[in-house]
Amino acid sequence: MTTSPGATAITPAVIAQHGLKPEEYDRIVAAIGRAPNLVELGVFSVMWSEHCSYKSSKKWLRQFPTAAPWVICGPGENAGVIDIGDGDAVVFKMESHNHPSFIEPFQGAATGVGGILRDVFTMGARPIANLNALRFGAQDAPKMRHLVAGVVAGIGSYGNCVGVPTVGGECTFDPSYNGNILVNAMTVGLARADRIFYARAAGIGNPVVYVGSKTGRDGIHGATMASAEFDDKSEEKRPTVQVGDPFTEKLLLEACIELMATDVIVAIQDMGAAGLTSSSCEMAARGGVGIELDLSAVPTRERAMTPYEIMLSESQERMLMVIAKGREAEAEAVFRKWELDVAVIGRVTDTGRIVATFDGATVLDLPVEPLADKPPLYDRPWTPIARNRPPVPALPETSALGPALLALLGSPDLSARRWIWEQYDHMVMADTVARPGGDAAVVRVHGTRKALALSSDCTPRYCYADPEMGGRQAVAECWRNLTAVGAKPLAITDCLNFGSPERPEIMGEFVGCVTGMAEACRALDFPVVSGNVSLYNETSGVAIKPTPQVGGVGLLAEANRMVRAAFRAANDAILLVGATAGHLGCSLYARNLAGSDVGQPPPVDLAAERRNGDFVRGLIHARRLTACHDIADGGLLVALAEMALAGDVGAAIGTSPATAGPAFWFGEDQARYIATCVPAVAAAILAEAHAAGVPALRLGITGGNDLTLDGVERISLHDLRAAHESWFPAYMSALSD
Amino acid sequence: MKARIHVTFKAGVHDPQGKAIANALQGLGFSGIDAVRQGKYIEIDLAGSDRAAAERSVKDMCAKLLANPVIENYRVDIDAP
Amino acid sequence: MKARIHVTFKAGVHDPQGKAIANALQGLGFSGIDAVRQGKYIEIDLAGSDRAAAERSVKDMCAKLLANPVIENYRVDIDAP
Amino acid sequence: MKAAVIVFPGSNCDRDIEVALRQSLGREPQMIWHRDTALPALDLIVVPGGFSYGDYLRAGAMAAHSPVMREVIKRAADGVAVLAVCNGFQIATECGLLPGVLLRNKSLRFACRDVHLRVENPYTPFTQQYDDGEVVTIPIAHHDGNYFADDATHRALLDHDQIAFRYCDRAGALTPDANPNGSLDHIAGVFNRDKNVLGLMPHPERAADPALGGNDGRALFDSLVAALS
Ligand SMILES: Nc1ncnc2c1ncn2[C@@H]1O[C@H](COP(=O)(O)OP(=O)(O)O)[C@@H](O)[C@H]1O
Ligand SMILES: [Mg+2]
Repeated sequence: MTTSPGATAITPAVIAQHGLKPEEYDRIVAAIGRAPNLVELGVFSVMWSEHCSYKSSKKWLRQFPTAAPWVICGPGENAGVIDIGDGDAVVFKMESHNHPSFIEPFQGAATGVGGILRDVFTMGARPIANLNALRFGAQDAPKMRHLVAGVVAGIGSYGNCVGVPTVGGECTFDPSYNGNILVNAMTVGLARADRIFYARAAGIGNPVVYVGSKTGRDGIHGATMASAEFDDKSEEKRPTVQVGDPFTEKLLLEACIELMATDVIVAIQDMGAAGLTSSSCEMAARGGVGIELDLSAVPTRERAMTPYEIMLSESQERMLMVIAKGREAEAEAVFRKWELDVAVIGRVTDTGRIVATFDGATVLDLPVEPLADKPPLYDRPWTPIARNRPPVPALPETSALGPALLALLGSPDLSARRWIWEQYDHMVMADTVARPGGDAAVVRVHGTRKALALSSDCTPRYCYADPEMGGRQAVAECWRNLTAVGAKPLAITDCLNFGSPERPEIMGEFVGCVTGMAEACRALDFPVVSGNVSLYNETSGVAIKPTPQVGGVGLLAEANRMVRAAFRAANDAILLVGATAGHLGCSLYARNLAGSDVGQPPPVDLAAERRNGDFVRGLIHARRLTACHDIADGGLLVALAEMALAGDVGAAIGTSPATAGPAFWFGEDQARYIATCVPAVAAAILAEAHAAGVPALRLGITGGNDLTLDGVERISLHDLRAAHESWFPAYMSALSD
Repeated sequence: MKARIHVTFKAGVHDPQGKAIANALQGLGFSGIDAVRQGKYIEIDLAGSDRAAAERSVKDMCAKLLANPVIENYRVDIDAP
Repeated sequence: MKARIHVTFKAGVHDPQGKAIANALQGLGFSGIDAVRQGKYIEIDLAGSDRAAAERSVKDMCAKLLANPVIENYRVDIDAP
Repeated sequence: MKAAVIVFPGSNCDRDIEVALRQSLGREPQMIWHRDTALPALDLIVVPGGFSYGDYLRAGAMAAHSPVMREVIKRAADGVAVLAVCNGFQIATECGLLPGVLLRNKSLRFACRDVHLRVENPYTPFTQQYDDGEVVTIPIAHHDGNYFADDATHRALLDHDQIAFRYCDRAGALTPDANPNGSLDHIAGVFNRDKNVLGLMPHPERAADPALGGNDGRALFDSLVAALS
């Protein structure tokens, strides 16, 4: 698609190639009062793509609570911003890079990290942590090892090189992702609350400055690709995949932060999906102004690039900014110091139009408002989801908990992820006080007593079985993970990964999940401050499981009050906080026995969630706990084993007739924690729990080299460790395709 | 037999390493450098003596493992045994 | 002019990438692979038309930056302009 | 003691080592941008970790040929102490300040984790606060830490007590499992012959604060302050 405006007739085929429906085209013509030329059509197609316009999702996203006294900036900017006191602010966001990662796992994942880092530092924040949520297909699906290896290496290579620690994330395997893996990346940054930079162009006549890598023919139509369903031929179509350049990103980061210490920058936005088009249109729209660009001034990497290509290129590591008139030299000096390409490519106007010239001729002249603020919005038909799931089958009465536990800990979804996170530099910046492998990661706010707790969560099998409950659970689990280290959960970002919104049942999943998330956010005072929607995650009509990924940030006012999941010493009392009904529906235990997910997911009682969590956090604050871990996938016994392995300290657990049986040990009831304390305070804690309406009971005592159940069943830590640690390396060592 | 394989980025694919090398060479005082591209060079020693079969097999290796056709081209040369 | 540079490990230097490629190829079912070595291939576009001067200059680039003489050999070929 | 940290485009452990040095030294080390080649009077120069120039081509190669490294080499020849950590070690071998070379890890994967090190020579300004044979725990984070030298170089390292640290297990034994990257003879760090230059792959600056999970790196900075003040 390389041509000059006017040279290509805008036929129905050309319109369709741009992913625009005939009605959408009519709308364009109506909005601008004439037929667009090809450049203009390209600009509309990316701005009105699902990725940029949220045309199918916006209606439902309005349900999210987005305000709280500590929210400085909610959705609508490059990233969300929250206040953590003392003039400090946290800036964070999550984004998907699913399709590129399936086609070229290393570069696709790497550039995903690059993109989300830019979203955060464009707001004036220094990135201090990365997380990533990965969903792969079945372990034996074609190419899956290759995808795992490439994605993990790509994420590591980018974050490690830029020097931002990758401190957490998720990784699970499920056949619904066989043809459509998910790579969601999250960045958390730190800024001064009064030094946040926004993408709102202002100041008529101010120069528009381009900085970063030169523009090539990368990923043209990438944003449209992210909104188009995969089919088996898409590998042959070979859309250009971008190659990441983390070194230039690091220079860009340092240069922007250096320039942001002055008052030269008026507005700034990264050139992400849809590159120069979306950055210029969105900056103009937010500022209520116009922008005039001279595309001949854009630094290009390749010969004979057309205006169409320059406007739509998705070359990485580029930023667009509006700077104060007369301050060009200062900006240029900083960018030259960091050896970056820089050029003044336009200026702010009062026309409300985006106008581009090339070699003196006008190649594009459009009103900003319909582009950025008036995309078509759809109220897509949707059907409420009520899956008729087979109930949990009658499970064999068994007293052999040990073998079941070993099998679970050695399964793809519960095995240790060390193979992944050891490839990420999780310690650079020297503030990571809780490394990967526990609940939330904890990163100090440099030079203060404060720390941030970070976690990324979602349980797609719950979301598939019952979208609304699954949506609630994703938020609740994230909140619980932050609570389990002692942090006060403050806000979330999200990445909503679904199949095609043009299918009512997928829309039903979407609506259900968003509704459940919104309920949980409201009940837990945990607003949504940023996020991303990724639709059309399906191949040949097979959609992924609904995956509304949640990324949460919590605050520890005093980092040294944090607790870890590891049993700290022998002779601590082990307490179970939260009610256990023994819910085996959708549990990993039942899946292991039944061979697939069965039954309905555990109910999420948001009031209990909040009561139990607040109680546990209070204990941690008061330094009354020695360890704490939330109970999630795999249930109570898996959580106990994880604590024992992390601390290399065993435990003796007593059961009673009421607690015996797999439902108690492997059920995935929500709102639960395991906590340890010195024995002297156990009784008082239980009494206080009782008084606060928080179910709690004493399970046993730490110590020894085994997990002992009832004095009968004895599972050695050695065996548990072998099961837990061996699956991932063994799986990856068979890398052959 | 020896197979010599060159794996290079397709035209138009951004090559940050090549660009960095060009900058570094300029910094060292070398002039007249228009562009630098970096690729991989792989040598494989193969048993057997059927050159055509070897070429087929090595091309298959390239397609399956050694190159990613989304962004890379490859060239295979087989030395006479 | 175009300079084509091959940078390869000296004999005796362990080449873990080459070995990993050999293993992976075997895992994919390719047989008859005796050894794999991985090196770098660099192309430089040069201004000017003095071939001998270009060769001298590129060899100097190799000695100064492109190869590490402790472990690597290099070979320079200059295409006719 | 006057200390400085050289900052290259792509360095990313410069602040971490600044914090660790400040803690032992009681004041700020000077941060020197790589273009500032007129170095002030110094007792210690640190070449920090990170990915100078993206580690493109070969880790450390481009920084090794930068003008500031020529100055560092001159100072080292005059006896100024040089501490080269991780990418700094790669730069130091590339520019000939230290013998050998750092190849890709044997696993071919980046490795970030705690490792055990055995102190092999405590009679230097860098290591005098450690005991001979002491086992310390310090993290690594690298893709190219597989130390290699030819036989003659290796023999010379042994003959002149130039091996600073070896990768070992908890008990100090040089078991294969304890070697995280395939390094020759378990070498994690080496001195030059005069013992005023130390290069090591592990990051002592990440183990100089108990809150980060270990404090075993602190003695290295304390040693330098005691020896050079
Ligand atoms: N699922 C969501 N929940 C909340 N906010 C969202 C969601 N999806 C998108 N947003 C917000 O909409 C805005 C536009 O998002 P996006 O286009 O992904 O940003 P960018 O252009 O920086 O990639 C952002 O402010 C983002 O935080
Ligand atoms: Mg953005």
